[in-house]
Amino acid sequence: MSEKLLQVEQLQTEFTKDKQKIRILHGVNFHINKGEVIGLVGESGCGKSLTSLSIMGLFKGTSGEITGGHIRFNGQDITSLNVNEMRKMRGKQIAMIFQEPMTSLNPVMKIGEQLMEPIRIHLNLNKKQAKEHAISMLKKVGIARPDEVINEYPHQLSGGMRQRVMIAMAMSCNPNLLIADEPTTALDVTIQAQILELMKQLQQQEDMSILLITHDLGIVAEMCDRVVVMYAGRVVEEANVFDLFEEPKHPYTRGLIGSVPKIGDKRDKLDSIKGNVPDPSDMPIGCKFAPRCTQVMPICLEAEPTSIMLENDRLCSCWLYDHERGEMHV
Amino acid sequence: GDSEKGQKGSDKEIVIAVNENFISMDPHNTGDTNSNSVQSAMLEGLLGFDSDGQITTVLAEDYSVSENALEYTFKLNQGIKFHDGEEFNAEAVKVNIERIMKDESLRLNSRGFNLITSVDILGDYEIKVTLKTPYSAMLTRFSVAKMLSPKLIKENSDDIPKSPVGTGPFKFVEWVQGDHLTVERYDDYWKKGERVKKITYKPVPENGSRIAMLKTGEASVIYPLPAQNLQELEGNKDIIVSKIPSTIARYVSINTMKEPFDDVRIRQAFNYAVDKNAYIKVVNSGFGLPLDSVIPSKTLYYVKQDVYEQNIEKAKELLKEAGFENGFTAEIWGNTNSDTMKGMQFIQQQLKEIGVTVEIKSMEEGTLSDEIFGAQTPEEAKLQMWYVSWSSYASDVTNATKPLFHSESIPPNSANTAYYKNTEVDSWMNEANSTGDATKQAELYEKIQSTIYKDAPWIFLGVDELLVGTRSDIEGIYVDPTGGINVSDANFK
Amino acid sequence: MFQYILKRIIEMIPLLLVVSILTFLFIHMIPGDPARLVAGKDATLEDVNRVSIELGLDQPIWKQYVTFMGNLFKGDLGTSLKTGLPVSNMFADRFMPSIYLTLLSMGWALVIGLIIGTLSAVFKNKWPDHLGMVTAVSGISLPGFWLGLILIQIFSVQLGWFPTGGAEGWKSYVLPSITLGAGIMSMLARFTRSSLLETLKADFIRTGRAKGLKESSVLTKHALRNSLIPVVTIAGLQFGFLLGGSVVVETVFSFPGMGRLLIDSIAFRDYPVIQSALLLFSIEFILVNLIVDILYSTLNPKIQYE
Amino acid sequence: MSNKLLKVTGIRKSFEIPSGILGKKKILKAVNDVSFEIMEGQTFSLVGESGCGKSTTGRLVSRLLTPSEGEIWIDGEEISQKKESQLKKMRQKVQMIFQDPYASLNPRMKVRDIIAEPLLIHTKLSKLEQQRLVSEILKVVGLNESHADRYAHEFSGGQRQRIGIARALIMKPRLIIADEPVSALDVSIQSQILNLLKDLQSEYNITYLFISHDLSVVEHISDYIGVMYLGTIVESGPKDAIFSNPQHPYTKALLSSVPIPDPKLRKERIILKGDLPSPMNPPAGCPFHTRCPVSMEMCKTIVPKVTQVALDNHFVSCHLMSS
Amino acid sequence: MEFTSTVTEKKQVVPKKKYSPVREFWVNFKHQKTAFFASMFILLLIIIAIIGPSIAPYDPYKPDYDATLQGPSSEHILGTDEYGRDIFSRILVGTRITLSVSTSSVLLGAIVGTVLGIMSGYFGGWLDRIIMRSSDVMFAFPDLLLAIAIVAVLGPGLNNVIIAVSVFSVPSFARLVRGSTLEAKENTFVEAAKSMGAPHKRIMFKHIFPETVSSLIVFVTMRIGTAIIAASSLSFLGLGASPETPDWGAMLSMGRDYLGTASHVVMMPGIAIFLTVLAFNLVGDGLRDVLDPKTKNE
Ligand SMILES: Nc1ncnc2c1ncn2[C@@H]1O[C@H](COP(=O)(O)OP(=O)(O)OP(=O)(O)O)[C@@H](O)[C@H]1O
Ligand SMILES: Nc1ncnc2c1ncn2[C@@H]1O[C@H](COP(=O)(O)OP(=O)(O)OP(=O)(O)O)[C@@H](O)[C@H]1O
Ligand SMILES: [Mg+2]
Ligand SMILES: [Mg+2]
Repeated sequence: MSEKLLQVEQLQTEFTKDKQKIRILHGVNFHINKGEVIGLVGESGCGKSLTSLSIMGLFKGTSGEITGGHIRFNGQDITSLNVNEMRKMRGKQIAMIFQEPMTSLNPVMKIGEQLMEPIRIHLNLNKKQAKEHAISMLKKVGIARPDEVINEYPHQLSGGMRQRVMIAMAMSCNPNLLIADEPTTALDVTIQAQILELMKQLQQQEDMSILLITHDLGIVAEMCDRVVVMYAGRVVEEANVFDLFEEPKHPYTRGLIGSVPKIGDKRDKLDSIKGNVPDPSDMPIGCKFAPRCTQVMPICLEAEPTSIMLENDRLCSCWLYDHERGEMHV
Repeated sequence: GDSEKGQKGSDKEIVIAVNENFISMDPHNTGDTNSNSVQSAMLEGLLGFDSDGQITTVLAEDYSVSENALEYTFKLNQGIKFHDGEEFNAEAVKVNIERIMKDESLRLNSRGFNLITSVDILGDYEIKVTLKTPYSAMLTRFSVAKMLSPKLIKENSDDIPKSPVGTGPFKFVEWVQGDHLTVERYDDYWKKGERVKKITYKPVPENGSRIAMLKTGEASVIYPLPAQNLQELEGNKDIIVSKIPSTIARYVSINTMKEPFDDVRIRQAFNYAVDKNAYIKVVNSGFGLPLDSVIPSKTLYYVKQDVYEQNIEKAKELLKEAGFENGFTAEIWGNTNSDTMKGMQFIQQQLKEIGVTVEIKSMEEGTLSDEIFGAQTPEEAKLQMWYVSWSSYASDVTNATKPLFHSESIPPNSANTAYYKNTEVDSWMNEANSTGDATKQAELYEKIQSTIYKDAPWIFLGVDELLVGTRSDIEGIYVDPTGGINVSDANFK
Repeated sequence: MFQYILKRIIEMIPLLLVVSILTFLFIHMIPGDPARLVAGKDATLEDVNRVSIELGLDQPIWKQYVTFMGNLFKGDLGTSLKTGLPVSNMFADRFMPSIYLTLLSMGWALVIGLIIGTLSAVFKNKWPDHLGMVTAVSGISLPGFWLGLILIQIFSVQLGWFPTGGAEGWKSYVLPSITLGAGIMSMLARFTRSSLLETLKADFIRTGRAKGLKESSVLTKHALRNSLIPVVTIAGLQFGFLLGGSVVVETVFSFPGMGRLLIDSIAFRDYPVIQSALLLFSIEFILVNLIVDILYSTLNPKIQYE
Repeated sequence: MSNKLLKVTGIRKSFEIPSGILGKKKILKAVNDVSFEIMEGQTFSLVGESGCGKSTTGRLVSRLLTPSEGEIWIDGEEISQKKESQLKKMRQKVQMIFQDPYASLNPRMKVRDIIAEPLLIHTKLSKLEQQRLVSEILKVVGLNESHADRYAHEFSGGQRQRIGIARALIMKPRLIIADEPVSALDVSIQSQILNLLKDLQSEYNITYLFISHDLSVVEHISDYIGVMYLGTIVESGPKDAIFSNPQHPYTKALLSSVPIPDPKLRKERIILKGDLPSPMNPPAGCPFHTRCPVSMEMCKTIVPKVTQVALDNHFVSCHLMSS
Repeated sequence: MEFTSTVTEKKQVVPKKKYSPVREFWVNFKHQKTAFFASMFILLLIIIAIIGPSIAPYDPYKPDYDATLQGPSSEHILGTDEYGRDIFSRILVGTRITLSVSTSSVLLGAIVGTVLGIMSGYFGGWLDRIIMRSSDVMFAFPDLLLAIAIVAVLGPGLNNVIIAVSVFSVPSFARLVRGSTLEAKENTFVEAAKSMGAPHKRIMFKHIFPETVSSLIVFVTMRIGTAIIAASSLSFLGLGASPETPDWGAMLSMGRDYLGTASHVVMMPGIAIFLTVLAFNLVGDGLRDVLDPKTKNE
């Protein structure tokens, strides 16, 4: 097995509301190897973005905090870093692309200025060098007239261009890990295809690791090496991308894959997972998916399953596979 | 000029802070005390006022009035030069008097002068003025009308309101609108004496700020010194406070033609209801004298009357006799000045004691003036009571009575807002005006005062005492009863 | 940009014409007869009538207006009824001090208001926020004369640092501008706070942090600039208060400004002065709004003008 | 049942874009000669990239905008130039579902009031009566009574979109214009909503104008499809024809861009170059030629004509076809 | 036609306790501690406004010329004024007029200004231009001149004070609200309402107005202080309450001359005004959070 770049171990993250702590992440475990593209999927609200924010340590302005577990980056526990050390890490070693390209850029600042900020901080370049670097980054992400674009404002760019700027910004300091939180949700299919293509290229050129967060299984299938499926703040399944689509183990994963309309699919009605993601402050006892599960068993309503290692290094938390539980549960 | 007239004195400058902006430096067109004060540093008249407000000679060496009170002859002082080098002589006087007579734009001070039929130069330094009809206040008018350089009048009359040229102890330097006006010692002044080098007059409307300036020494003299702040200066050895009885009468005029005020008992009851000492204490912070006649005590021919001492019982009785045992509701008007507001509230409180409910209606000046003078006949008048003050030159008893009590002065014609009409009083006033005989006038004014005081067309309240604050290193500055500041001998000790 | 500004300035002309007619009618309509006020209480009816003719007040109102405007186009603002001085002369010494005072007050109020507002937003519901609130509320509810006199007591009488009044040298501007700016500072602080609280929720703030920016840079470079638009609006609004509301300050600090002149002139119904001052204020106001609009588009590049 | 419920012929809409401070206005042709028709009870979908004019078309049909040219017939009535006051009746028949379930619900109103709003505007029903209808409709869209007293932000995206659908349904409309009703939603929720829309259609015979950029969704729900590019419909036809026999290079690129949820089917795609050209200065000739992988010389100058591909109403505007 | 359920949910969300809107508001508001205490203070003021005259230890109008300008003492806890009237009693009795005039004038100004501002922003075009240019002119117009005109046209009376003070504040409110309206009308839910056929009135007031509330609240609460002072200066012009009325602003202004020697005369009403404005601001902040459904539980 290749070298582990990032290890997330038993990550717990909580928000405080009305003086009450609400736990959103309940012991999230996964790891990313060097040069690997990991997909993090799950329904809205299951904690995907929160996982990435926990890795980045970006809780300022919210009541969120990490209350348990470790995040190791290159072996170093980054949850114990102080504010300044963490700040130096951000943008340089771990960079992030946010869900909303439309609002994630400062509307009143020129593209160039925004792009040069991390370059100047982390690479210690002077203004002129930083500008050159910024232009070269824009070129790399396929922006046609970079020397003009740096003097434009975000609203003068199309959504696709903005997202490319975000990518250029994130990649500008050559991070080891790129966290891409739904980088294309806001984009059109044709632009989306361009962006994904671009990310793939860059990832291969720079030997970067990517944590790709999405709920679009199509993108996962296109891009990822390994997939982590989350539900209600827990990892419910983790597997190689081929295995996962070939034979999803967890009923939730199965439900997800079943609900995707596929071109050429003649079904009159799509499969769908009934109901909604439970409210974090009002979780069912037992397996959190049980109320929506088509294969629910009595035990599911009483106790929460733990992660079970199945064949091919896959992991799954479901009572259905309890009989396969070997020695090595995580 | 450093001959015997040579002026020495300190090279230091002083600042005098007053409460309002100066309006105009045209001495022939000025109605406000502060402008007058500043002008008096630069300009002089044939006659002037002494510290008691009575008439003395200034540029005139001597004067005489004919028996029939129509001819005024002046002998002038010689060797006096205006600040611009022009000589002061009979010709200069004539130019000045004719300006006042003829220039239509001088709307304020032409009074009296419009009665002049001829100005005759009797010699280089002697001049005679002849009137159409007698006017007993004419000497006062001559004191008020200050002399300007004839050159200025002839050649640069547009500059008069901005930068006058006279014969006074100080000459004009600059006037920054709204900020200050500076005058400088005139070294060729015709009277001897040591004076400061420069005087800067500053309008400082805020009482507290004026006091602060005096305390910090930014101002050497402040006038008026707000009485309510006097306490702040207690024990301050650097500051001297002087108190001057004024010619400012404070009163409430009562519309004697309006029911129920047409009943003298009601008006007297009002007078009995008011405690004059309390009035002075509360409204004037303890500085002032009861108004014990129709005119202030400093005014010519003043005779003290029997004061309506506060007597609630008597007041109630009078009301009862007049048929208002249970009181009634009345309205008092006044401007928006905070002193006026205070005064009106005081009246309200006092009349409440005798069961009269007073409604206070304070109005902005312009509106108030429209309300009062908009009434073309006494019947139209809505005015019931007016809280107001009146001030005239101590020497000018005519102005202290005629506009206020003569039936010809009933609004809109003039300020008889008591709508007081007494044919006897009218004829006494006319008679006093047309004689040059002082004893006769004194007699007539005694009758006028006692008659009106008994008729009580006013609630007689008080006479202000003026307060001046001076730094203790300054001398030679005094304030006269009309509030004019005299600086001709201003100097450091 | 230049053409736009030019267009706006040309647009002012008809607007000012309408304004001049309206104000002319308005001030002649309100009660109060300048002739009576000028002549004085003891004036006889005859005196008053004479003054009235002399001042041209017996003319029909449209004629008076035409005369006024005719003179205005010749650059002559007329002659004050009260002082007999040319109006331009009365304005000359007061106009610039008024402008300086206004700008100075606005300047410090903006800076301090922004600082207080920012600290309040950053430390929402902590002590700096509470302190900011108390300061802002004090600023708005303390009457100007009180603050002014207290400042004079402390800084002029006790410490002797600044003069009690006047308009000579920068020192004499300090206390009046503090007094005048206090209310504006308060408004600005409150609006900065609320606007910044909104901005701090925006996604691009998180982007800034994710780049590894210092918190202070995030705040100043990213958050503040995006919060300025409402602040600029309020600042523009407050100019009205500055222009008209400086009377108290001018009184307390015996400051030679336009505010008191206008108020005194109103008391005397000094029509030419009132009329000219109002036109001047209108011009100032329209210019301020133009500047606000230009600021909008520099602060927010999305805002463009037709 | 071949009643044409909606017929749109040759509508155009341009916006004046103030540009710069100099005052020259630019013209943006957002919709440029669009025609289509929908039979009652059927679904017509508009697909295309962001900014190609889909929403504008939808807003023209719902008369939130007034077309500068062209006719819009709804249920036999021409409404393209009617005044707001004359549209009230039409507004009862036509309802919209918006793209963004977050932004299209007033955050300060309770769900109950949001759903009842059309009733309040168009009917004189009593409060009680309104609430009864609200409760009913909530059940229809799969929410329950207890949801009615909450605010929109307390719901998940899917639930919010149900609220939007409930609001559109409560007037029992004939035509629903659904502007990207599922693109903001999770796959799991998306399938729920798509199923719901289909169920409602078969139950109440509702006609949909369905706007989307997601071809897999469109395939699932439509009867007919129109592919838009830069304000014009470049290809239109029955669903099967478009999917099995796409003619226009843009349609082909769109189809190939859709990521397929099967890692084994990773494929070479037609990746279009560049971004959508600015509609303010659209390219001359065929609007697609700047990005077209098979563009020819003539495409740069000559606007292609609409040609019929096969018998079954399949039209395309491309020089490859017409030549 | 009968609707039938086509999709059902297995797990029902546990319904929250159902409250009436007022009750719900109250429950949320109570969480805002500072705001809650501030509103208790305002409630206290309202109670004083109602019962003030009956609990005042002295007759607020009764002078005592032997005890003028006395500092706070056990007899007069806040001292006496220039007529020897008890300041504490005057503040108590003055609460009613001060509060009612200031709040109602600010509210009236806010209402008119808001309506104009919303119309201006919503309809745009010539209406916008007329309203905005008029407000420009109003800004340049000195309050005193307007006040004189109002006195002349309407005559004295408390209602007219309220009108005058509101007239002064209308342009500010109009501009403020117009700005927020321009932003708010771009919301999709506004378009949604249009598509439903909602009339302009409903769109403006049901959908756009709430979006402007948060800046309105800041402005309204700040304006209360300004209004108290403005109302008192109008009463000097003879427009409002007669000068003996224990209006806080008037007490403050009348006490001006005594600032140097008997500062309590100014200080006491000043503190009353300060506390009131502070309370309104704190409540405003709380209200803003509560009215925004997104933050009300924070
Ligand atoms: N600032 C916050 N305060 C309180 N709760 C929060 C906050 N941010 C997120 N949450 C909660 O945390 C949970 C997980 O949110 P998260 O953003 O990680 O979801 P996600 O999986 O990224 O969903 P999506 O696909 O919608 O982006 C949600 O229930 C959300 O309500
Ligand atoms: N009110 C408007 N004023 C000016 N331009 C507009 C307006 N509305 C839309 N446009 C422009 O018209 C073009 C078409 O917009 P439209 O919203 O119809 O696109 P769309 O296909 O719905 O895109 P999306 O998928 O992003 O919703 C775009 O370039 C857009 O910028
Ligand atoms: Mg997310
Ligand atoms: Mg759209």
